[in-house]
Amino acid sequence: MLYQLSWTILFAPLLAFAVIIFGTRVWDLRSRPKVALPAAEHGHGEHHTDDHDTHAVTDEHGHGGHSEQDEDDDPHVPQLSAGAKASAYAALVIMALACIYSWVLLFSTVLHPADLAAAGKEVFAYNWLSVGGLNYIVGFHLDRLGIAMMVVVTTITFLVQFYSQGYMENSAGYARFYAYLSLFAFSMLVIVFAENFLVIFCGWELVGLSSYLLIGFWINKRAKPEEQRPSPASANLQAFIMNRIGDVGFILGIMILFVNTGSFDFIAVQHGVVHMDKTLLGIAMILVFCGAMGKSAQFPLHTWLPSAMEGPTPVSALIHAATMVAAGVYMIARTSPLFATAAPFAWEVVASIGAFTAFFAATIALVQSDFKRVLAFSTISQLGYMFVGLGVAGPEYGVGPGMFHLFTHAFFKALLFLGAGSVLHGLHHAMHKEVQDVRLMGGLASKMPITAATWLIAVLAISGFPGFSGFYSKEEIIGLALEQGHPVIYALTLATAGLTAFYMLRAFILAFGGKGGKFMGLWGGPYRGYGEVKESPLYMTIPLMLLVIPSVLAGYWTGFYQYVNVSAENVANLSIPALFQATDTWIGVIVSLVGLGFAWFLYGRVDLVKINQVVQSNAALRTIHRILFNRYYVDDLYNWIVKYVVLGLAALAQAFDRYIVDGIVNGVASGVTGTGSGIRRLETGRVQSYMIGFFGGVAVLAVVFVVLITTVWK
Amino acid sequence: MAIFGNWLTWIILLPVLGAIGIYVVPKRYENAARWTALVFSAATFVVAMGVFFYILHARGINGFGSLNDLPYAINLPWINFAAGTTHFTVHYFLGVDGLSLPMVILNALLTMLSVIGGWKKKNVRAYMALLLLLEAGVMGVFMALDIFFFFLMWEVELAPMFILIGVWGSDVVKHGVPGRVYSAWKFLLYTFFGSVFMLAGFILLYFHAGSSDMTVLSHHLIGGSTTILGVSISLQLLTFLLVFIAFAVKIPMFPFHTWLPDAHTDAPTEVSVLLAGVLLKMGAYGLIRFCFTLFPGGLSQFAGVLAVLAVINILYGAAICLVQTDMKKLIAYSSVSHMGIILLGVAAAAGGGNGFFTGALAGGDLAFRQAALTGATLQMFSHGIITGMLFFCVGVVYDLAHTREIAIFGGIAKRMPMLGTLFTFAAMASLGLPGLAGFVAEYMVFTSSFRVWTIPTILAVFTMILTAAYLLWMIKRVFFGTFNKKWDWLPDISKRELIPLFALAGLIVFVGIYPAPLINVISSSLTPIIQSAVTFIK
Amino acid sequence: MDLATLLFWIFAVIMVGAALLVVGLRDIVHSALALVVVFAMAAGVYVLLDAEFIAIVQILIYVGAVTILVLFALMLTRIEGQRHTNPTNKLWPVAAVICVAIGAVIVYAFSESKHAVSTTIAASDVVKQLPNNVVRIGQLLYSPTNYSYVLPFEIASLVLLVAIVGAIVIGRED
Amino acid sequence: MHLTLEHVLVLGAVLFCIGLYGAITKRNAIAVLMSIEIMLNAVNITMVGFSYFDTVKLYSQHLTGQIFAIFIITVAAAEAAVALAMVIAIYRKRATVDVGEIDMMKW
Repeated sequence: MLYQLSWTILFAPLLAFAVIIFGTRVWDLRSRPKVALPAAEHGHGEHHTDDHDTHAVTDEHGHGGHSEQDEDDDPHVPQLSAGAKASAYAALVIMALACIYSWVLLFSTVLHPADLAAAGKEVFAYNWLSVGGLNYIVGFHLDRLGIAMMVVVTTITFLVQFYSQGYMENSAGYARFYAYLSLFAFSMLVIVFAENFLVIFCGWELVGLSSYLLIGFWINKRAKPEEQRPSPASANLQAFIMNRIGDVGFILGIMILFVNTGSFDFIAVQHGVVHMDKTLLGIAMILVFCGAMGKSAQFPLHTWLPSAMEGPTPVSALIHAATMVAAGVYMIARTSPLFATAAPFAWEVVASIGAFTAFFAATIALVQSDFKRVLAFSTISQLGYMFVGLGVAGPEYGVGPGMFHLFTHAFFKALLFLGAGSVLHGLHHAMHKEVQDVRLMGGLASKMPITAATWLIAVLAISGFPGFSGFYSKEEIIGLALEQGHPVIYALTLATAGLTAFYMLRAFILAFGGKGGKFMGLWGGPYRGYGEVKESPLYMTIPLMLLVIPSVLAGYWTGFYQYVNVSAENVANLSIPALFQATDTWIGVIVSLVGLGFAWFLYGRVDLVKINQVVQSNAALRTIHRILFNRYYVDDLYNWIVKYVVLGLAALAQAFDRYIVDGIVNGVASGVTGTGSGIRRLETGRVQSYMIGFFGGVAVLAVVFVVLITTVWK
Repeated sequence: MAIFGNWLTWIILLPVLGAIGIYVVPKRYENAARWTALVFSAATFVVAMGVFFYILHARGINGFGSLNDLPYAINLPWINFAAGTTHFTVHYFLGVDGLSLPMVILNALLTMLSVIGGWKKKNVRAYMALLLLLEAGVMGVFMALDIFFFFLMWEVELAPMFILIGVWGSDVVKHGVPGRVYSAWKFLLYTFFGSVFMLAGFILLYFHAGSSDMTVLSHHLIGGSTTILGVSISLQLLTFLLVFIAFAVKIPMFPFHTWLPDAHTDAPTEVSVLLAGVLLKMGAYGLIRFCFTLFPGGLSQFAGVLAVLAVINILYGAAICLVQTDMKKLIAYSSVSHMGIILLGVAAAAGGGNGFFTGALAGGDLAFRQAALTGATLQMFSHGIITGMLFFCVGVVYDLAHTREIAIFGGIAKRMPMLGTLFTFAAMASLGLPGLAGFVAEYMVFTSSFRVWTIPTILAVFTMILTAAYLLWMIKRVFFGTFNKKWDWLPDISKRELIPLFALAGLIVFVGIYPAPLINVISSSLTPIIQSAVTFIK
Repeated sequence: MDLATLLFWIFAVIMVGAALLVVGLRDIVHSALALVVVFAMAAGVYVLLDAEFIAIVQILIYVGAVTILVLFALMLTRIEGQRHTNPTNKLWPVAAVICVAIGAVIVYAFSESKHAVSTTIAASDVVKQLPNNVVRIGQLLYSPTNYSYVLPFEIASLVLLVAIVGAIVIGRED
Repeated sequence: MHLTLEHVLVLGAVLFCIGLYGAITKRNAIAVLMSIEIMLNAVNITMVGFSYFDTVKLYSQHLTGQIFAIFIITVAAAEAAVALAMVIAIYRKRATVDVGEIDMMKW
């Protein structure tokens, strides 16, 4: 019963979405004063999706110092209406209940593993449609993998929603924001609960939608070319289309599986593929992996994630760090039996792309000056780790290592993003403009101690500092890569570990510390911006503090491996003692420590300006810096391709259509009219020329007739 | 009179009566004309729904029958004369089944919504009357089951459409004449061009099969071959090609598609809605109803080419959308792209396939063919409602701003949040977002045609990217991004205009989330068709 | 060669010559006078062919009325200072070819082809049943009961009436 | 050598061709009319010839050819009257009787 009713978790956020969109949001909008313009009439009844509201109808001028542009960028209301607040509460209460329920499920399955069969349990299903012998079923099921993911999703969603009360204060789209967040939670849970490829694909697209809506939350915000920041409206477009590119691969993979097995159901497909050609299955799985590459921003489909940082920061924390981007990993874990059946190159592709992306993104993160973008690349890099974990684990370790890193990463990365949000929020209040450049920060630790402390813990966790959660999950993956005989991948992941430690501490020191701060520049120091920065309100710091707990402790739950179906004897190899005994673990730790130490040494002791001068004066460093800073010019390449190749082809097709296809049509038409007006000239109006025609015709016919009579018809 | 005792007659007759009724009310009562139109179109809708529920009640959701087992029909002799030994008979034969009834309901619904949408048109009496006449003609097309009666209705529909585009269309000069005139003529002549071939095909069919009655024809498929100019061609293929040209023009299939963007850009909003919503479906409907049922052999021979043309339609249409500067033209080309999916579904259902996947499965190939054809039929319905909604949205923008040029807008969601929402919703539905109607059909067609036509389907799937790109890019440039101060005065959508949008949005969501009822209705009628077709091909 | 044939040849040669003059002369009045000769010769041929009534009518209508009408028209449409009142246009070579072709084909049609009407019955073989056929023509035209052409005749008279009225209307000075 | 049908027919054909030539080539409208009269006469001669040489003697009682000729003469008279009236009317309007300049039938 406990498990059977778990579909309520799935539909709870949908309920919240509906309540907000049809209820409290309408209330919110109706209670707003109507000024100047004939305000937007929001009809009653059903609008079935998102709702881009009118922000600026209500007044902005209460906020002194807000320019017109600011109003467009982030429209505010003087104070939140009751309807807006009710929206937040509705979302929060529902999400809290869902969160508690999912924790209950987690504990009960941990304590009584026998209650829920390993294969899981169908909790809700209906026949979407069936034609001939083919059934397209919308089915949701619950298993331990799902529960683990569900806990992550509901917990972080709840914390983010709680946090947003502070971050989104006075935002004109407050209610809309909560509606989107709820919609996202629902979509994400669809993926989690999915029982077959059809449903997971639906969830896949729906999270794409929520991501699209949330990235573009500030609908009129401008692009900032000087900071290489696109407008949200471009960023969400890019995100959606990049994901779609991956989805094409995904759906092609699904189609190969479907036509060979006649089903979408994971279990049925699993049984069906046994007879399938292994190479074809491998290709199918790589295509499925394409979907994961899009969603999890793996090279070469990674460029959307840094752009997606244009969304509100809580959104970045929830969607573009902790949950949605990890959906790719979850999906690969979900389909891992199919990968295991396929030819081995399928796993190798996954691991290689993961490893390459991890390293690739880490190098870019080294030099980024945008606070959130550093985190974005670190997310890409960590997701690469997860794929490595899945790819190298092999059948004996299964999805455990990859999923475990997903689990721990979700908490500390959410913490990092929420902390970053706290910083940005503080700076926005201090400088009355949006600041994300670390060069305008510095020494914030003394001004925002809670944020700084929690952030530091998260940095240590992501760097793999022994004792923090990231250490356990990440070193396990690095170790496995070596153990399973992938030296190149091992080398890449190991190097990445060092880079990660370096750039994360660099970001920390640039924001919170600096030359002259305590502990050799780690804590406090000169502030390079202006205005009075204050610690964020409790709404925002409480989630930070709460997230510290799993960021540290999550790593100690090594029962996770067994929980997500790794056989018992192999779990022994993955236990904490085994980890501490392995040599490669300590190699990894040393690399991380070197990275941390180097960053501390460099940025804690040397002025930022000076570092910059050194880099700029050295030709080699300068070139490397420029390449890295421009993210290997991949974005420019894509822009170029879109602008000249895609649009060029489109323009070519258009020209073909207009001048050839339509040209033929119009040509035929003007040919007919032209012939007509040409023939018209034969009409001289003179009787005698007609007579010539007539009698000439008669003569010709007569002659022909005579010839025929004398020859043919004789 | 038996003819008036059948509701199907009234489905055609009510709009005609409405059109007459509009002229009966004195000219100065414009509102009365509007209400008359609304009442009669609503009555038509009610009757259509009544027929639906009658069949549902009598025979259940899976009992929507087929040609041999029509759930509701009327068949009366109409024209009957003998010239020498040749008998020429035409029947007044109307009937609905699971294939045509959704189209009938769609037509009734969209006409009703168009009447609401066109409430403020100038010269409103004539406009409403013509809309109703158009409805009557299209109804006839969807219900006629006698090939000559069908042909008659096919032509009847042209006249009101021609006038609607030609009189209320846009005045932008094209090729030296006002666009509305150019487009109306292009539409008319292009359709006539196709009709000529269709008539030839029907006559050929009639003299080979000896009947114009669909139920008889579907039992006695023509066979054999004939020689034209020394080339021997199977009769099935010949008649198929002749009849298909008319449908290809209407669908519209590359390279016969260029009338569509012109007609759409120059037609008034409601006419665009009906054009995309139901008139294009006439072609697709005819393809399944006539070509698939009567010439499975010909269609099967042609299926490979059809699959290729479908892919061209899908990708080429989508690519052109990327560089459109006019919102309506963009949506028009997106129709070309989406109608390609129907062609792909039909090609998959009839084709021999390229035989990459031959493994025996539960249901086998037949199930995939059936899914493809059902998906194609569903696409007719869902494309109708989605594109209808998109056109309504563009119409609202156009009525306020008097332009559809994408480039001169920017960020207007700030002033038109409700419209922005609904437009985004419609775009999402159009690009195949799960949970909305567009996805169901697309997913069905792609997943099942993959088994039959693998390579074309792989190519066609890339439309997912292009569709998302052009629609969302358009939305972005119009509604999001930097706000263009020029549009500060724009009011949001009015309540009246919301009615059609909400109605369609509700339908889109319902079909997207729970398509099973509609699918059951459709597939109960398609199953016999495809079974007999497959038997014939083998 | 009997007398009838001789006369026929005389008539025919004069007639063809006159006709050539009609189309060939430069002065239109001379042409009109040549036309009189053509009409007169035609009347002679009719007599030879036992069509006395036609011959009389020919004289009366053509030589008497039409020619006068033509001459009046010429007089009314005289253009001063024009030497060639009956000019020929540039089409004449084409016209000549066409005329020769048509003529040749006609001649060929009734002389050579087996599809042609073939008769070699001489005039002397014709059995005359009536001294002349005026009575018979009268019967054919007027007899209301018998096999006759009374209806076409009435229509023809109507045509004449209309023509007269039409000519007056058209030719009237406004 | 007796008078045969061929004689008459050849005469008719030659006259007809001469008339036709005149009708096509003459620029004076009245000359064209005169040529047409020649053509009509040619036809009349042919008709009367047929009537005379009718092989089935019974039908010679009917004199169909001659009746034809009478009707042709009637219509020709009417035609001449109307045509000449038209020529005069045109002359009055345009001061010309040149057929080449009369092109009112043009588009």
